[in-house]
Amino acid sequence: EEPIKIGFAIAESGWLSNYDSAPFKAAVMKIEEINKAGGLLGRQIEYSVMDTKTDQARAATVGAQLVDGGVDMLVVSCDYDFGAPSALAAKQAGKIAFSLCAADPKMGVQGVGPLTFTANSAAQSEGIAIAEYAQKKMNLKSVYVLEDLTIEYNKSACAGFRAAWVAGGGEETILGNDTFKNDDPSIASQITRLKGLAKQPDAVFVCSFTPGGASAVRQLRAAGIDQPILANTAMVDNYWLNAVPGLKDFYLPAFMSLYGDDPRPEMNKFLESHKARYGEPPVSSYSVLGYSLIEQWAYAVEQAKTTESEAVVGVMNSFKDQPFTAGPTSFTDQLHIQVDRPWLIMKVESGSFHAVEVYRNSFKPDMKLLFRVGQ
Amino acid sequence: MKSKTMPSLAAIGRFWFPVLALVVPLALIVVVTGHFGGLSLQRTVIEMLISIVIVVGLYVFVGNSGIISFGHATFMAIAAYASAWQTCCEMLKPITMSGLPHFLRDQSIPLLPSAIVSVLLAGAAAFLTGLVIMRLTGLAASISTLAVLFILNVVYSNWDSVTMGSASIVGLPTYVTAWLALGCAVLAIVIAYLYQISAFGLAIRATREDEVAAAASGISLYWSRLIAFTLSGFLVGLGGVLQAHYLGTVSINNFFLSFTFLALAMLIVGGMGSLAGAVVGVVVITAMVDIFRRLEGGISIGGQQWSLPAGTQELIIAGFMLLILVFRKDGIMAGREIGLPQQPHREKGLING
Amino acid sequence: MLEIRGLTAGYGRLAALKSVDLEVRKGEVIFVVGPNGAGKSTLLKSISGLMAPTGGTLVFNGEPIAGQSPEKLCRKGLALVPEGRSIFRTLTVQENLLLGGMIRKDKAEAAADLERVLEAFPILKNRYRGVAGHLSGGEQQQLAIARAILQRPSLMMIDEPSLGLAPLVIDQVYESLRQLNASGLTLLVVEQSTARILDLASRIYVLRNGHVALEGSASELADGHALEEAYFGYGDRQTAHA
Amino acid sequence: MSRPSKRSGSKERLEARGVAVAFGGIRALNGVDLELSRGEVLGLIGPNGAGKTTMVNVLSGFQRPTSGSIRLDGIDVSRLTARKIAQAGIGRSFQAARLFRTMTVEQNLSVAAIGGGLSRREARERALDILDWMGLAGKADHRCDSLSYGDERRVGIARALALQPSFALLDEPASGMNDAECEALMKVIAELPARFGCGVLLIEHNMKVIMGVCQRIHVLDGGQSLAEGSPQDIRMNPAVRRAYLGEKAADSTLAI
Amino acid sequence: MANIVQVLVDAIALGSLYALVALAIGLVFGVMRLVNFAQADYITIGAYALVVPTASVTPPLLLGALPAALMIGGVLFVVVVLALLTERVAFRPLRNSNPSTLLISSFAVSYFLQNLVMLIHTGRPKSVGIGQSLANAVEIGGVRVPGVQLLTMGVTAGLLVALVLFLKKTPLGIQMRAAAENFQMARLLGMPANRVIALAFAISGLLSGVVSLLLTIQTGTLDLRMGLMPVVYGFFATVIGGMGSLPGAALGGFLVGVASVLLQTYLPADLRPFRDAGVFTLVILILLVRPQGLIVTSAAKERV
Ligand SMILES: Nc1ncnc2c1ncn2[C@@H]1O[C@H](COP(=O)(O)OP(=O)(O)OP(=O)(O)O)[C@@H](O)[C@H]1O
Ligand SMILES: Nc1ncnc2c1ncn2[C@@H]1O[C@H](COP(=O)(O)OP(=O)(O)OP(=O)(O)O)[C@@H](O)[C@H]1O
Ligand SMILES: [Mg+2]
Ligand SMILES: [Mg+2]
Repeated sequence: EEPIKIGFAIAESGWLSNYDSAPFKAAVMKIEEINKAGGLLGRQIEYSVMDTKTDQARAATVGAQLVDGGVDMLVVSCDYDFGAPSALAAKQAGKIAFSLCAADPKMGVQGVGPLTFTANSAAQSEGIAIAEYAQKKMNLKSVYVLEDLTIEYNKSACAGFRAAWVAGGGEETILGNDTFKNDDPSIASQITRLKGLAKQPDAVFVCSFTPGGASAVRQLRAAGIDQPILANTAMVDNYWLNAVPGLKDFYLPAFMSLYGDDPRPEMNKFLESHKARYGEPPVSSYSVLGYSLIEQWAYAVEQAKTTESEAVVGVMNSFKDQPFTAGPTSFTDQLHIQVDRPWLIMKVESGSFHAVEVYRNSFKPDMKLLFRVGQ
Repeated sequence: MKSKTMPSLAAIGRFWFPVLALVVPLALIVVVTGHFGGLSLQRTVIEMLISIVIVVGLYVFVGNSGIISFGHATFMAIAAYASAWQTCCEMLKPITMSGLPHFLRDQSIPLLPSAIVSVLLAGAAAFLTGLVIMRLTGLAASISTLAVLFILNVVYSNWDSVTMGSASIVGLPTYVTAWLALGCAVLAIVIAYLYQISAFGLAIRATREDEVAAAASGISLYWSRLIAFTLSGFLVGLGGVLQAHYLGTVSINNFFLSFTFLALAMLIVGGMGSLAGAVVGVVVITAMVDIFRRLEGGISIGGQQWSLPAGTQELIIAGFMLLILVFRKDGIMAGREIGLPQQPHREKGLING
Repeated sequence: MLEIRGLTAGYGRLAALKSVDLEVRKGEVIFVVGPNGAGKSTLLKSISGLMAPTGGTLVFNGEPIAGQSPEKLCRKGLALVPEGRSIFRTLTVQENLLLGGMIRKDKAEAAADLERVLEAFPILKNRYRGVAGHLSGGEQQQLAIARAILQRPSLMMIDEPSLGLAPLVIDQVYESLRQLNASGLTLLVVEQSTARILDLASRIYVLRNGHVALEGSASELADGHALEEAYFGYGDRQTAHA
Repeated sequence: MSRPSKRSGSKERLEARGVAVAFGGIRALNGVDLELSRGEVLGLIGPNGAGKTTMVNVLSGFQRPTSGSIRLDGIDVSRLTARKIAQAGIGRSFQAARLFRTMTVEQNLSVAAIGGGLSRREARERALDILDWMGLAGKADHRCDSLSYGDERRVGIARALALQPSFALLDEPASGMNDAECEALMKVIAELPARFGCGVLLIEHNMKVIMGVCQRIHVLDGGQSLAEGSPQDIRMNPAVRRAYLGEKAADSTLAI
Repeated sequence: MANIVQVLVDAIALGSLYALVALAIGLVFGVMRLVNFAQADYITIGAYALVVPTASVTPPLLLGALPAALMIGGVLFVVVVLALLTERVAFRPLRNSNPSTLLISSFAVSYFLQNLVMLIHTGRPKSVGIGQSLANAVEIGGVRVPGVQLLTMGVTAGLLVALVLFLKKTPLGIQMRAAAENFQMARLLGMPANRVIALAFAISGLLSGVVSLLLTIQTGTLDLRMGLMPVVYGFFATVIGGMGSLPGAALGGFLVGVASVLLQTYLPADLRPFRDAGVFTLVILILLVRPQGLIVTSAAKERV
């Protein structure tokens, strides 16, 4: 029988390749597991990969080529900007496009179209989760928000954070907002403003990503700002911790722990399989999203008993806290991204991230917040 | 006996030859790849033709004035966004671009008028920018265009309610075919050619060679540059619209430094002193990139799968550009147009001069 | 001291020198004249190392020098004042002159030379700390010659020393050249006009179309039409136009 | 033949009144008066650094005078930009030719003709006209970077004429030319007033050329006027002989 | 009050960093009419030399593991060698080309180096914990000054004075300016002109190496594009300061740095995202008022 075909239009070179490669490897691992277990609908899964070179025009071309080659589903880049052109090509051919880890709700019904999904949660949900956690579990009363304007992801995370924080503690407990750019060599003036506040905040929320985020944390600590620092998921994993030797009191929401202390057994199982398959743990905790992506699609195909897009999308849209490795997963015909999947809160101590506990946000972002209307 | 119209036909031929020498091969490429090429090759050809529109547009100013402009991506972005506002995603627009005026937010505008309006907008933006910065000369002018590029980038990246910030606007109608792209490339080439042989073109080329002597010849640096800047603003605006409706997405990050550098590199590798150089530069670089990308993707030689490591294509292209610059300082075409063989008196010049 | 045999040189496909033979003996003043485009400047450029000759031999003080770099040749005692005032326009007059004596070891002598040169070209003294690029055309030419004198070469080559100079200054420059020659300097000078050169020249070469059309001592060429004939070469020009 | 200019009426007189130019402490010009009428060739000579080129720069708008004024038919033009002055009818050549190197000879001239107000087609006609007259017709389509030095200088002059100037200011046009070429150049300059109806200001260090074509000669020294008069007067003027000519040159030109 | 002083200190510190980059750019521009965008990659590669070249995201330290003096020497050495190498391979053959060709060739070099680093190190940002003690702030009279910033100010001032003196007063400096202006003539005067110009590149490499270290100490991170923005700002700085004038370049650097900090500090919150637009508008305004830049050397004014 004909094999099922999955195409990967992802970056194998260029800066985005670092974000695509880990979830891609995990996705391959899942495909192999399925094949070993007898395949999907009794058919083996074949996959092919083409390099978008971190270039939008290339992404569109590669997407079109893969679709042209007859894939049943197209996996696209981790990033909305670079995944969307490929996803558009899939849309035109009536195929499902599934992004490895775009955190933008526009990678879905309202943006690319009803056949497009992403395996990640919305960036807003990260901000919401850590804001709620800080207020409810860490008992922090006031906060200062430092927003990196370089990419939309951070703006969304910050928007989520603010909305949840205000809902839980009131407008006035956000003692101030400031902005910076990821490639600013110095945030001295932002620090001066923070230090000049009449009342120092209980915590600082930094929505950013590396390297600028790491640099900001280093400069905050160097300036003697010792309050807890809250951050969004992009700052997860140990690789940047050298930048701030002795960092502690740093918290963020994560997908999973790569360090064996995840309270959820399915995560540790994933970790072990990855080590077995590749001889090393994943380089990034985003990895699990790729694994889960295949898992979700395959499950839907199994339910629909066909790879035909309409049917599969129908099944996926009916997911309601469907348990997958990455966590309970829900889609609707309006929303193809997670907004309240539980997060693993992690903190940094003695040079490494450590799992604290799993936390699920109760504040759910509405459409306005997800698309940041009138922010 | 030749008929009376023959000489004038020959004259017309001679007049248009530099254009035909560029356009005919391009048309051939489109026909051949349309019939025999794969999807990837066909798309590469479209991308090449769009690049020709852009680089020829850039050439109209940079080549003729000798002033490097880093700012032209600005006018592409203005046109591309304008087109997106008019034609894109009726469902998403009211949500994510809530700051748009009503007549844009709640409806779409037909493709042709929207394209024309967008191109006009780019030209107008170039005119207004030029009004201010064409007072400057040389490096100061270049650097100001770079400043303009940054300013637009900052504004569009943060004007969230209208541009969706730095996120891509996705879902523009993708109507750009090879033939449409070819048509636009031909249009750009013809406009650039007519401009460069016009009195305006001559005047601005004089300022490129020697500003002092041009002033002594009664030429206005400011106006001749402003005209070129505006015209090239229109042309790159056209390129921006094409690009937007080829990709179906618009993103401000695509109109920034790396794009600017690539476009300039194409122009200079081909030779910024001539229209032929602009076109040849695009064709050569596009071809090189495509070839090495294929090698990277892997080819089989005698049943043996063989490929370059990912990322080497960029290294090779950079090295190739350097080689061309080192061995042909003025670019591949070295400032010359493709013309019919000149009258024989060139020989005499050598003996005598 | 300088022997040139069958020298050829060119620009791309254009042969500017087609087998030139020329000899300069120690203490001589050799003039090279010829119409525009004859190859005079090319000859000097080839000797000084600015251009690599395509053929022939160049022997300076018994040593073959073809293809050596200009900086090496300079250190061997060759100096060139190129066509069109190659002064450093953004440097001051003082710095320009200083660079002339740059590689000299005899610093005291060099200082004395500087004094003398400033005496001979008083205009340079007036503008000593001014930017050289602001000098008038003739002043720049004087600066270029003065700088070459400060190099203390053993063979000095000058391309059109009188270019842009006032008549009186031409006299002065020629007087300086005469004195330098008297003090042992050998000179190879390219000139456009034959009017002034006869009384200073030891020998004269007429270059035309890249080859030596005539060679002779000043006295041999002082009268008669040979010089004029070889120089203007009207016939040649006309065939070139045909 | 020179066709009527598109400019409204040609100018009759160009005057400098009390022109002074100082560069920091250096007084390049110091109260110089100069008059040039259409139809005459005026020589401007003087030692190196006397201020001749500076004077041309002032007249052509490249140098603002520190004091004094430039009048064109009585109207003060000393505040105008170089381009406006060019369009008002003052053309100039440069001590270094400053051609538009990658353009053809014809295009070089056409640029100036366009600057003078002609259309592209008219400009080309005018350019070819002038080239023809100067014996450069065969070079019309040569790129300027392939010209010999002498031709470069001639094209420089031709370009100044293509502007259709009422006054042409020529800075050392004969430098670097040999005797035969100087003769040819003299013919060209001598014919300019009759042919183009312009006045010519000629700077030269070649006395043969100056004495041969000028009706009047103005001598500058150290930024000040030293003398003015007919070639004969100037040649015999002891001050001029002392400051500029030297006995040798003065006498050798006697022979002409 | 302390706040205003603090803001000024922040401003000057950032200004010094840009000034330092501008010095390197201005020097090479003065010598070759080359606006060297590859300077960005000199800075980047200097910083990456601190760690072992591998694809690992947490590479062990290489030069960063050495004692301070050796580490500094090592980084400077690497960048100087790199600068010399690019000069030899890419820029020397292009000498006397027009500035736009040179500019593009520097893009090509930059593109090459950036992709080379990406191939070796991957594009993922890395981190190094060197100089943590320097990064910490010291309080001086209520004003907080991180050690690196103090260092940056000192180093910039020192290097500026040293460079200006070198170019104006020493024979080698005069030779460098001469070779910069007229290469052939310089050789005719016996100058080893190639070596003299290479020296200018070496100095620019040295300055870039210093920037690598200061930046790394300040941010603790390594990234492919870490040199880009400083060089872009440096480029702006050189032009508004007056091309060809080193004090001008430094002044320009200070201005853009100071403007950036002041705008960040005093703009209302909803305009703050547009901070950089303000800085670049300022650049254009300065140029409109002074097209030649703030400091125009008399040598730069060309006479007709
Ligand atoms: N850089 C160059 N590129 C191409 N051709 C050149 C170059 N320089 C000179 N030529 C050509 O080489 C020939 C000899 O030129 P050269 O400059 O040696 O003549 P010359 O005798 O010095 O003339 P002049 O009296 O005008 O200075 C001429 O035909 C000239 O056009
Ligand atoms: N921009 C300037 N800055 C300083 N000094 C200047 C400037 N321009 C001219 N000079 C000085 O003014 C004086 C007059 O210069 P000018 O060029 O007018 O002389 P000239 O009469 O043309 O001489 P030549 O016959 O040598 O060409 C010279 O001494 C020159 O050094
Ligand atoms: Mg010569
Ligand atoms: Mg002069």
